[in-house]
Amino acid sequence: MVREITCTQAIAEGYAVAMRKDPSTFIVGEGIADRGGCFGHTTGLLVEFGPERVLDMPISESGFVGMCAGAAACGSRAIADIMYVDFTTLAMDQIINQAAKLRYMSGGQYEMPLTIVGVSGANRSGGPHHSQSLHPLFMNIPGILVVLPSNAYDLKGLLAAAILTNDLALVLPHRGLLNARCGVPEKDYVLPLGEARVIREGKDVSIVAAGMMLHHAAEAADKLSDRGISVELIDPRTLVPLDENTILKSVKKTGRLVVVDEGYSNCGVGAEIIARVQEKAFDFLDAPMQRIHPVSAPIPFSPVLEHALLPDLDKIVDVVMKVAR
Amino acid sequence: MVREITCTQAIAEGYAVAMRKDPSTFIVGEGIADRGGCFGHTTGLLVEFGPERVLDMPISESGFVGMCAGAAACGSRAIADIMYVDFTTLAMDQIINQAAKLRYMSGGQYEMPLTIVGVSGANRSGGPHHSQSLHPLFMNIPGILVVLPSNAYDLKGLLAAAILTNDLALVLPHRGLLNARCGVPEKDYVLPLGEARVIREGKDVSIVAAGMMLHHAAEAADKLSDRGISVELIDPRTLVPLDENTILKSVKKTGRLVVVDEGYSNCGVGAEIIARVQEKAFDFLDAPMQRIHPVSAPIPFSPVLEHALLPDLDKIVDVVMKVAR
Amino acid sequence: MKVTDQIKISLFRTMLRIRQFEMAVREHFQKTDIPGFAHLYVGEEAVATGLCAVLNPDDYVTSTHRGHGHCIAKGADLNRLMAELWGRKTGYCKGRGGSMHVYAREVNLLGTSGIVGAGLPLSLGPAIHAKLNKSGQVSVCFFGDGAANNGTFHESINLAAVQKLPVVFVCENNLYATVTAVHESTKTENFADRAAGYGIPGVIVDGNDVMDVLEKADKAVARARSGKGPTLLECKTYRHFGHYVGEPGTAYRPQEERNEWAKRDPIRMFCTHLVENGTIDPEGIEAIEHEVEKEIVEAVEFAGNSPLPDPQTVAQHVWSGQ
Amino acid sequence: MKVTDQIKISLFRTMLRIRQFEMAVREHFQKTDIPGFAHLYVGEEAVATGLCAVLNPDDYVTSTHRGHGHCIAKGADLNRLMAELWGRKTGYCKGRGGSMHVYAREVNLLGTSGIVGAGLPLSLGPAIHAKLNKSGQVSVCFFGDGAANNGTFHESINLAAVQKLPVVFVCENNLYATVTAVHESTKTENFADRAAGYGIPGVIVDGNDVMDVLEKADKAVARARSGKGPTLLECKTYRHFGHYVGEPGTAYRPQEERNEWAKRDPIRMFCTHLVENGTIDPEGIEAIEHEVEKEIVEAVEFAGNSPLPDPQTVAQHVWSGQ
Ligand SMILES: Cc1ncc(C[n+]2csc(CCOP(=O)(O)OP(=O)(O)O)c2C)c(N)n1
Ligand SMILES: Cc1ncc(C[n+]2csc(CCOP(=O)(O)OP(=O)(O)O)c2C)c(N)n1
Ligand SMILES: [Mg+2]
Ligand SMILES: [Mg+2]
Repeated sequence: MVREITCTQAIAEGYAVAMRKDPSTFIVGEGIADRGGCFGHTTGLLVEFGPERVLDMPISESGFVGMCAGAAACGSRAIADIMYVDFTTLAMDQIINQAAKLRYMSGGQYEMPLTIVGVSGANRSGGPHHSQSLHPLFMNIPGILVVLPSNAYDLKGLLAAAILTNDLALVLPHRGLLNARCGVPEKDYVLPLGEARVIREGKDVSIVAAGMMLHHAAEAADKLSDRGISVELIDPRTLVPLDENTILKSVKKTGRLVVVDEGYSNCGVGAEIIARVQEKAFDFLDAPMQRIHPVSAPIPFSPVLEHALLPDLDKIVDVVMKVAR
Repeated sequence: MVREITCTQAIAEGYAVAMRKDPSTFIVGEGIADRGGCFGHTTGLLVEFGPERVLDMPISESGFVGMCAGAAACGSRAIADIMYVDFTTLAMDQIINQAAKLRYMSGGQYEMPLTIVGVSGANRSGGPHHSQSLHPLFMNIPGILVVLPSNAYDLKGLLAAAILTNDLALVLPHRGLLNARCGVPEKDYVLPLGEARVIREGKDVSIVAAGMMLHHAAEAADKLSDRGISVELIDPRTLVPLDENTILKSVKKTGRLVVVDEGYSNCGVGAEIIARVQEKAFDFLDAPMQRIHPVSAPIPFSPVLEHALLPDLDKIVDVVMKVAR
Repeated sequence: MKVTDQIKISLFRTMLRIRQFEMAVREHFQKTDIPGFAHLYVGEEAVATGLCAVLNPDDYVTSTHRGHGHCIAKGADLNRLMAELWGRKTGYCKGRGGSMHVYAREVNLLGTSGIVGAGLPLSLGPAIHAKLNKSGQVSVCFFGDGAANNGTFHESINLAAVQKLPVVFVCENNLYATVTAVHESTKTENFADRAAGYGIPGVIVDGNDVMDVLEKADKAVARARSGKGPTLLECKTYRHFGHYVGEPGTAYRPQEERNEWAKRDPIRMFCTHLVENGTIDPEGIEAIEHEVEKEIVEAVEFAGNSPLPDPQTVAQHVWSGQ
Repeated sequence: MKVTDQIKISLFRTMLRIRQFEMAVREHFQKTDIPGFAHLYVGEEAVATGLCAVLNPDDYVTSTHRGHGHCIAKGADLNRLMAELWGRKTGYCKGRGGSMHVYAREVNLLGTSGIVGAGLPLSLGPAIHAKLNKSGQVSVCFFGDGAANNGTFHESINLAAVQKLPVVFVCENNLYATVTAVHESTKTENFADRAAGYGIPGVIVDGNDVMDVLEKADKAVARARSGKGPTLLECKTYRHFGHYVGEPGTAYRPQEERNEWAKRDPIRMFCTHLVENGTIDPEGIEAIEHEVEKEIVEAVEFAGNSPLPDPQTVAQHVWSGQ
């Protein structure tokens, strides 16, 4: 039987996989060394890899992300653990204008094996500054891999993969899934980036959902099945690169698509996937595609408001019912 | 006959309209006082409004944008002239996490009459750090008005309007249009935000394009008309709020849509407009909608590469021909 | 500012109010009445209290993630503050903000903040607003030792200095940023030393001595108000509990250090001072304790009995005029 | 480092190379052979030259928007550099970068930058890379007085100090950031004074005296190399021309000031010094001038005759393995 671990542990293991595989890999962040990270997600790294490769940082997001970008260009493999993705705003210039463009600007002279890891998503009243899903911003910028894992198994393998590529990558574990367990091999492994997984097969409606939203969609699929609607559920796992083929194949079968994503709607993931599908599978569509995103507002603190803002089981069921009709 | 002025002059006039109308308005930026701004776009403001309301800043984008946000909350009307939109990355936390959310986080206690103005777009080898069109990033965040004017007349009136609203606004004059002239009344005026303009009526294909792209699209429309394709061309003028009705009305007539935008494609303006149209005008569509964006790469320096990257007349003609078929 | 006995007693009352408020927050956070995060100000009460004592009601304050003390010292209503922490409709922000995003316009509090260091640029806003309006208002910006290593510190202080903005920058150096000791995140001895790099005064303050805070704050505020520009105050202090409720705060802080600072509890020290100097007698102290206790009980009741926000309103206040 | 006559002559040659390169850039920018922007280093040659003279070939440099001088002093190939400015395929970055985004891996130049201040965080990268590899390499970070007011300055220097990274921070204080005089953007007298706030040495350097630069750079580099951490050097200097080619640079800079600095031209001063000390005779100087001139003519020819990049390759180098 496979051992079960949490996403928190899977982060630590994913880091370790990459750091073992490539000794040039180092990790920096706030409180990640002897304290094991504010979620406990770097526990054990200091002991295994030593203080030279596991470094605590001052609250200087721009400084340490830039440092990592520079080191990555020089040939180190760098991990910037930025705690919450909300804090990437403070390092945005180093991410967007430097790290994401450096290989290109240099005409291919430098590589950029830098991975930024930030916990993402709303969960239990983190409030406006500790709950965001900012991946659409990074998806818009060429040169950034975006990984949104939905479970500990994928998280470990995709995180390791992201670190071991020579591209700038953003890996976004969901805060609400940190304690979620699943079977994860103890051994080191790496998963391919850019491969979606069909979570359940169906014939009436395709749903695409990553991260936490996948779990709501899976529940919705159960409920919809009771109502006689057969859902095909796809976890894209990485948003850049996006496994367009798996999505297209599914929509060509079902003729209907709903995208659920925790990022905002305007210029978001739903828009992107819908635009691609209508372009490439226009004649297969039987109904307007729908997207489900949070209400277009900052993420409020109060639990009732937070709940009202986010996509959930009921909203997904409602929309899919409408689409399936 | 109406006087003609450049977009550069229109910026200065738009600023002045608002500063006259509301004496609580002030403007800050680098070299914008006695030097009149690096494009000459603040010429005359210091003389008319004095050194208390027209202030030069150190190269501290986060500092002065945050200052403006704070002042706006207190009831001043603030303008942060950030020179190039590429530099907003350095103030991203103050824009996204503070200014855009402050009214909401405070439960409506504070207003946010802050306008950020940054020249946007590629033109004559500005290179990777002085050529970007970052509006899709800001469009994704709730609480930010996004204005992308295509001519001096609109620029003056929309800039004044943006400043005079109580919402955070981003106004993005295109660098390639700074010297473009058109008829602009000398008198103070304000245009409504959120109203698209139908530039030319047509019946075969709708094109939506803002800013510089509108001009390429207009040329394309001429050429297409020679080839017997009648284009309806729409300038949205503001991307947030988006005048969806004008676009829908047009597509319901033509059955075909092409969106041209200088921001990147992935999670971009094309995706957003296409997603909305397929949702609300599904049955009117005769062909897959298309979007035309720059090649997904940083904006290169060399003129030949820059040209290869950007949408232009020929690419638009090609795509529209395909769509119209 | 002449510090009368009455003022001293009111300082004591404010510190106690903060302390008891925080103890109630701790209790109700542990009971899960309060969602999200709660960063307590216990041990640091003298800083906010001494500082805000020299302010006018219309002066501005920007605060941090550890902000309840600043809110209370600035005069925020305990009921509405507590209700905000509970995520209730009656809270200052109608439950949208919570502990880390409290705004209270009625007392010119421009916000606690979930982003460390973000209050520094914001604090310049009230200052330039006051300068434009020649209102004589001052802006006080609280931030931690951790925030002092963020770029916002540098840009904001330099900008305030060059524009001679009426700001007082108050670094609350409690020796740790989460689990990271000050000497692990900077090689400077005192943050006050950085003031010279901006051409402004930097002053070291005993952050556990409310009278020292008040005295030095008074000078800094006067300087700001008279148009001479900002001052950087560094208040050395210590938090009694962990970084947030739920984090014990023991693993990375030596027992001895914690004991030393416990002995220097700002409230106990000031209480002793007041009694020894005959400013107030023990019965007077007890009376205040009871009064404050009542206020806190009332605040908890108010919060607990307040309605939740209407979920239908979730999109309200994104845009103006909503 | 013992400065032999040979070294002195090579310093002179490098400064002259930069000067003549820049004059050629100016000419060909005005002729529109060079697109985009061009920020000239004329007048500041002693800084890059003195600094890079004490570096090993494998030490790293990060530069600014005014970066041609740093590239040349670090040993970049004039042909490939010029070709990059012309946007040609043979340029260091195959024409993708241009003047403000030159990268030259073969001489460990980690880039000029279109974003002011962005090189500061980046410069920590080579330093930590060198530390991890115990390679003894040093990272030198050039930036302007304007950049020194950006948050990146603060975060980077503090971080380098606390991690004892082998970095030398070189503030090129040419008294202006575009049109803004130093005293309009900060109240500090000297940027070197800010070093104390990070617990590192801060040194004022005569940026127009290549020997002063070399001497102080030598100490700072040795300190970094030996693991003692960073130093902040402030080099006082002046640009002869406007902020960029096309901006006259006269309206905001008093004539008298410009005259004073013209008298202190770093190349002329050093030339006089060399000749007066008998290190070289006027004929020797002339010979070098001719040699350099030839190099520059060759670089211009190389650039002008180089092919343009293939537009088909525009998407190449966004992702690894392309
Ligand atoms: C920009 C940013 N980085 C990191 C965090 C996570 N964080 C929250 S509080 C804190 C420590 C702050 O330390 P300090 O400024 O000294 O304040 P204190 O908690 O000691 O009062 C950190 C790192 C954050 N909220 N924002
Ligand atoms: C972040 C950012 N803000 C503003 C600019 C516009 N800009 C380009 S150069 C410059 C002045 C830089 O001054 P300084 O650092 O002193 O360098 P110098 O030009 O004097 O060498 C400015 C403001 C920019 N490129 N990047
Ligand atoms: Mg602290
Ligand atoms: Mg300068």
